[in-house]
Amino acid sequence: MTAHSTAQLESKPADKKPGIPAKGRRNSHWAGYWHLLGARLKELRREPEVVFWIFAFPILLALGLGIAFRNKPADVSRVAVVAGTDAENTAGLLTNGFHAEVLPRAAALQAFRLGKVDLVVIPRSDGSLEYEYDPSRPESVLAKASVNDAIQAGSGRKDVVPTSAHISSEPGARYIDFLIPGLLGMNLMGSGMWGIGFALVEMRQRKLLKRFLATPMRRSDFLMAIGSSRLVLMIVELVLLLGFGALVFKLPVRGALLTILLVSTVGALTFAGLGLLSASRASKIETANGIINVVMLPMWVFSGCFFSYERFPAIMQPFIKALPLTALNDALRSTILEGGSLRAQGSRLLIMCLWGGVSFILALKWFRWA
Amino acid sequence: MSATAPVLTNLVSRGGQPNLVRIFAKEAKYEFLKSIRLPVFAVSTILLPIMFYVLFGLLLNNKSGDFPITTFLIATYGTFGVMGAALFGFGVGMTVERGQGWLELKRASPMPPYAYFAAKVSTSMIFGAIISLSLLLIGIVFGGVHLAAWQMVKMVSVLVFGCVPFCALGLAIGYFAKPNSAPAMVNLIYLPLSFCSGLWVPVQFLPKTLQHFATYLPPYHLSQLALNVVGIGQGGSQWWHVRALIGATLLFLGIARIGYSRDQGKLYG
Amino acid sequence: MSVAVRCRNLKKTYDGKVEAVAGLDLEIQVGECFGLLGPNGAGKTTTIEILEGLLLPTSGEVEIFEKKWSTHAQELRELIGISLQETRLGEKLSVRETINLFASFYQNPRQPQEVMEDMALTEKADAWVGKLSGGQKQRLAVATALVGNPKLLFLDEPTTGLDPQSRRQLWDIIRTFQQRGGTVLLTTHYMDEAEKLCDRLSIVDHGKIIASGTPGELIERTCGAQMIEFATSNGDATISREEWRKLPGVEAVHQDDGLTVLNAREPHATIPALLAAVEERGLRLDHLTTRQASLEDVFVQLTGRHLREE
Amino acid sequence: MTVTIQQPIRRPLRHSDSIIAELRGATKRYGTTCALNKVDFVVRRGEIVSLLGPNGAGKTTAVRLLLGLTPPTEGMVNVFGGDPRNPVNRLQTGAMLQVGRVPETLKVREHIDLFSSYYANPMPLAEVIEAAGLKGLENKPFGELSGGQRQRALFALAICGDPDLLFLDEPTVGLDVEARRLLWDEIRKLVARGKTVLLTTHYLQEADALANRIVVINRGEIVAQGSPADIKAQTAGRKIRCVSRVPVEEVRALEGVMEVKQDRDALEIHVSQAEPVLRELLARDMTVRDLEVTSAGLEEAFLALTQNNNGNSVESR
Repeated sequence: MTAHSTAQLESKPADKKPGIPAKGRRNSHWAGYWHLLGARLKELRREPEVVFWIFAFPILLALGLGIAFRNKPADVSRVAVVAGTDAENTAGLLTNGFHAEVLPRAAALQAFRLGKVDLVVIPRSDGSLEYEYDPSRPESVLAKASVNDAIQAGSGRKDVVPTSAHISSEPGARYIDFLIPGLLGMNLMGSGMWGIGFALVEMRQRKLLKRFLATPMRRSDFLMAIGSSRLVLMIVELVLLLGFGALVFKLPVRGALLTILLVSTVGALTFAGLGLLSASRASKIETANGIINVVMLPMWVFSGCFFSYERFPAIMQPFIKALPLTALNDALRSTILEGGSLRAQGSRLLIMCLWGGVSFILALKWFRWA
Repeated sequence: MSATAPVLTNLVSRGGQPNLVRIFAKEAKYEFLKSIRLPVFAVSTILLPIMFYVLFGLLLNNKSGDFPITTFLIATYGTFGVMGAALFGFGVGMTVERGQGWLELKRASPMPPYAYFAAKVSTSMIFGAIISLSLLLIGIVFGGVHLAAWQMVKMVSVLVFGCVPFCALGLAIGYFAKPNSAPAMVNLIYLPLSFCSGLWVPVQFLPKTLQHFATYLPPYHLSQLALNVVGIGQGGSQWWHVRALIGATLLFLGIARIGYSRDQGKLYG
Repeated sequence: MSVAVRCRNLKKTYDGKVEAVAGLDLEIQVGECFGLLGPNGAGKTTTIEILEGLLLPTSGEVEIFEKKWSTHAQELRELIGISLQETRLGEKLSVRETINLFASFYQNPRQPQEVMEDMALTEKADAWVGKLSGGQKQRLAVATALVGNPKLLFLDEPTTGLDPQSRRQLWDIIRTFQQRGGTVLLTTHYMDEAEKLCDRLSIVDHGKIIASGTPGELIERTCGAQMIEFATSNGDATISREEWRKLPGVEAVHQDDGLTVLNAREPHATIPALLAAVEERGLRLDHLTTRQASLEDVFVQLTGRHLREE
Repeated sequence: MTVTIQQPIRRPLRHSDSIIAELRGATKRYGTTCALNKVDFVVRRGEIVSLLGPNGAGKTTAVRLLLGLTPPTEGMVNVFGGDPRNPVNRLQTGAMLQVGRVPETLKVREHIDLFSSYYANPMPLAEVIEAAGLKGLENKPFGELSGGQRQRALFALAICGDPDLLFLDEPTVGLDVEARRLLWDEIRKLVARGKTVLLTTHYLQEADALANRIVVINRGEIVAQGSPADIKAQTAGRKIRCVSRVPVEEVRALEGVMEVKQDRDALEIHVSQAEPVLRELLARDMTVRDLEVTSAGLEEAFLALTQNNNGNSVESR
C-alpha cells in the first residue's frame, strides 16, 4: 500500500543537519501522520473479521440475493374466485399467467387478508364481476388490471389500439441493479460507524489514546489518519462491489467514475463523522456498540437498502429523506444507474454534508482522549 | 485413574452435595440481574422491538384492508426480540466472559457446567417473556388486538421456548468470535436474518424469491409458529416448523461443539 | 544541578469532592532516579498524570525543566517519555512497527533499531504485540517511552506482574538511562525495587507527602538501624507491647504473624535485656532474628496497617 | 550484626503424608509446543506450596491441569482422589485466577453469594467479607472496584466455599504493601485452620514469606524443589556489598569472585566464600565502608536455577 512504502521511506535516516546528533534522525512534519495511517491500515488488514465483514460479506450478500432474483419468471398473479354460478367459467379464462383457484367466499377473503392471493373475484348472480383488491398493494392493483384484461379479452372484447408486450429484463431495471448501490451505501455506513466508532472506543479503553496524547503527536494528524484510512478502505469497497456487480451481474455503471467516487467520498466522510460522534465519550465498547446500533438501525430499515422506501407511508417520507443513508443511497443509485450528474445530487450531498459536518463539530467538542 | 494412586477418598468427608436446584436458581437470578443492569443490553433487546411495534403497528398503521397487522406484528417483533435477547446474551455475553478469563474461573469452581448454560437460556426466556407480554399488552390496550386467553398463553409460550435455537446460534458465535468483534458479528447476523425472515416487513410483502429463501431461516419458522396460534400464518404445518427449529438447534450446537474443541486446543499464557 | 521536576502545593479534586492530591511539593534534580511510593489510592497516579501534562491540577504549579505545561506543552512532550499503568498497545502491529510509530511523533527520535537492542527486543522485532509475553510487553512499553530520546522518564508501576528476570532487565534499563544523564520518576509497590533503584524517594499518603529522603535516611530515621524479630511460647503470661517498648534501645514495636518486631538502634543493648525479660516471665524463646531494617519496614510503619477504601 | 537462632517459624505439617493433589508423569502439549514434560508433583495437606518459574515456564499449565481445566496429554492428574475435570471433585477446591475482565454490573456480595452456592458448606458472607478485607464494599458493583479491590474480591470468591485446597495464581499483583501483607496474614490463617494452598507468584519475597515448600519450574520441567532454605542453599555463595575505591576490574580478578556489579556507588560482589575475598579487599582498601555480607537470597537462587531462560539478558555494564 502506498502509505506503507511512505512509512518505510520515513524511517530511513534523513539528511543530517548541523546541530542534530548523528545517531538521531529527524522526522519530517508529516511523519506522524503517515505512520499513523500506515499503522491503522496494517491493523485493519491483519484483522480477519474486518476483511470478511467489510469485503466478503457484502459480496456474498449480493451474490446470494442476485442469484435468487435473477431470471425470475414474470409474476404470476394469484387470484381466488369465489365459488358460485359462473366461478368455473371465470377461472377458466385465467389460465395464462394466472394462478386461479375456486374457493368458498370466507376462505377466499381470508386468503386475501393473509396475502396468499392478490385479488378476489366475486361473480355476481347478474353475471357481473366484483373485484376485491387492496390499492396499497402493488401486486393487487396489477392483478386487478390484468385479470380484468384477461376476462374482457376472453369474453370477446376487441382492443381499439392493437398492442403487444414484451418482458424487460434489461440490465439497469432489475432487482440486482437496485440492490448493489444499496449494499454499497449500507457498507459505507457500517464500516464508517464500526471502523471509526468502535476502533476509537477500543483505543480509549486500552488507554492507547492517553498514551498517544502524552507524545508530541498532533491530534489533527491522528484524526486525519483515521479519516484517511476510511477513504482508502472506501475505495477498496467501491471498486470491489461495483467491479463485482459489473463483472458478474452486468451492472450498468452509467455515471462518471469521478462523480461516483465523489459521492462515495462524501458518504464515507459523513459516516466517519457520525462514527466519531458516537465514539466521542463512550469508554466501554459495550456502550459504543449500543449507541452505534441505535444510530444505524433506523437507517437500515428506512433508507431503502434492500427495497424502496417509497413503500413507507407518505407521512414518513420527509423523515426518511432527511436520513443521511437515504441521501447516499439515492445519490449512488442516481449516479450509478442513471448517470446522474453531480449537480443533480446537490440536495442529497447537502444533507450528507450537514449530518457529517454537524457531527464532526460536535465530536470535536465532546471528544475525550483519556 | 490408575489403581496404584494413593486415593484419599476419605478426605471427602465434610458435608454432602451442594443443592443443585439452588445453584441453578442463583445462577439464573444473577445472570438476569447482570443483563438487566447493562443499559445497552436491556434497551436494545427490550425497547427496540417495542419501539418498532409502536412505530409500525400503531403509529404508522394505515389500516389498509382488514389484515390484522397489530396482531401479526406481536408475533414477528416478539420473535425479533426473543432472538435478540438470545443472540446477545450468548453470542456477546459469553464471548466477553470467555475471552477475558471469567469463564475459566467459573469452570475452575465446582459449578456444574450446565448451570451456566441453563442460566443463560433461562435469562433469554425471561427476556422473551417480558418482550412478548409487553407487546401483547400494548397491542391489546392501544392496537385493538383481540385474542382469547388460551391464544395469548400459547403465543407467549411459543415465543419463550422459541429462544432455544437462537441460544444455540449465539453459543456457536460465542465460541468463534473474539470479544471485540462479537457485537459486530452478532449484529451482522441478527439484522439480515430478521429482515429476510419477514420480521420487519411481513413475509408476504417481500419479493417472492425472498419468501422462498425465508423458509430456510429459523426466525421465519418461529414467527410462523407464533402466527399459527392466531391463525394468520402462511399455512405450513406446525410440525414442519417445529422440525425446522429442532434441526437448526442441532446444527448450531454441532457448530458450537467444533468451536469448543478448537478453543480447548489453544494455549493459555 | 538543575531541577527537572518541580511542583508546589499541587492539588487535584475530582467532582469537587474527592481530594486525590492535597497539597504536594516535589523537587527532582536532573539525573536523579526519584521514587514516589504510597498505598493504592494515595494519589500517586494522579500526581504523575498531572506532571505528565495529561491532567490539569485543581490548583498548584508544575514546572518541568523550568517550563510550564500551559505555555510549552509541545516542547515538553518532546522531552518526556512515559509508561502508563496498563496501556495495551495495538496487538496487530509488530514490535518494530510500534516503535517506529512512536518514533515518528518526535522531532529527533533515537534509532528504533538501537532502542530495540537496548530493550533486548531485537529477536521479537517482527512479532506481533499480541504474541508477546508480559515482560516483553512491559519492555516494549518502556521502549516506546525511550524512543523519543527523552530527558525525563515517567514510569508508573513498570514492573507489576513481571517475573524476576524481566524485573532485573528493566532495572538495568533504568540504570543505563540514568547513566546517560536521564532523570527518572518511578512508582512501585515493591520496596526492594525502590531501595535498589531510587536515589531519593517520597512516601505519599492521602494525597500528601509524609516522608522524603534517600532510602538510607528514611530507614535510619523511621526504624532505627536494626529490626529484632522474635516469638515466644508457653505464655499464659504475655508481655504487652508497652513493656517491650520499655526495653533499652527500642524505638517501636509492632506485631506481625505471631512475631513481635522491635525497632532498635542499639541491638547489643536490647538483645540481652530481651533475653532477661523472657527468662524472668518464664517464657520460652522460639525464634529470634535480627536484621537490617528495610524500606518495607519504613513503609509499613508510616502508612499504618489499615486498608483504605478509595 | 546478624544473630539467627532458628529459621523463621512455619506451621508444622499436620498430616504430613496425606497427598491431596498430584501430577504424575504429566505431560501437556499444545500443538507442537510442550508446556509440561513428565512432571511429578504432589501437594500435601496443610502445606503452602509455591510454584515458581519465569513466564511461560509451565506454571499456569500445571495449575490448569490440577483445576481440571484441561486434560493432560499423557500422565495422570489426581485431586482429592479423583479427576478434577469432574466438577464434583472440585467441591473442596477454590481458585483465584488472573481475570482480565469481570462481569461488571454484579455487586461484590452477589458474586460471593453465587460462588458460595456452588459449595456444600460455604462460609457465612460476613466472614468472607472480613477475611478478604472487603468491608464497606459489599454493595459496590465489580466494575467500580480499583485494581487492588478487585484482586481482593477475587480472593473472596476463592475462599467463600471454605475449600480445603486453594489455588492462588499471582494473588498480590497490583496490591500495595499493606494489602499484600493483609492477604498474607489471611493465607496464613487459612493454613492454620488446616487448609492447603498452592501459590504461584513472581514476587519471590512472597514465596519466601509464605511457602513451606517451593517448586521451581523451568521450560516445562521441575528444576528444584524443597523448603525456601533448601532452595537458597542450592546456590552456593554469598553476596558482599560495599563502597570501595578498588576498581571493578581488580575486584573481578580476585580469587573466588564470581560476579561483580556496580550498583550506583556500591559494589555488589558475588563470591563462593566471603572471608578470603573480604580479607583481600580490606588489604587493598582500608576505606571500605557500608560493608554488608549476606547469603544469597531466594531471588539469586531462582535466577541461577532458571538461567538462560530468556536468552537475552541485558548486561548492566
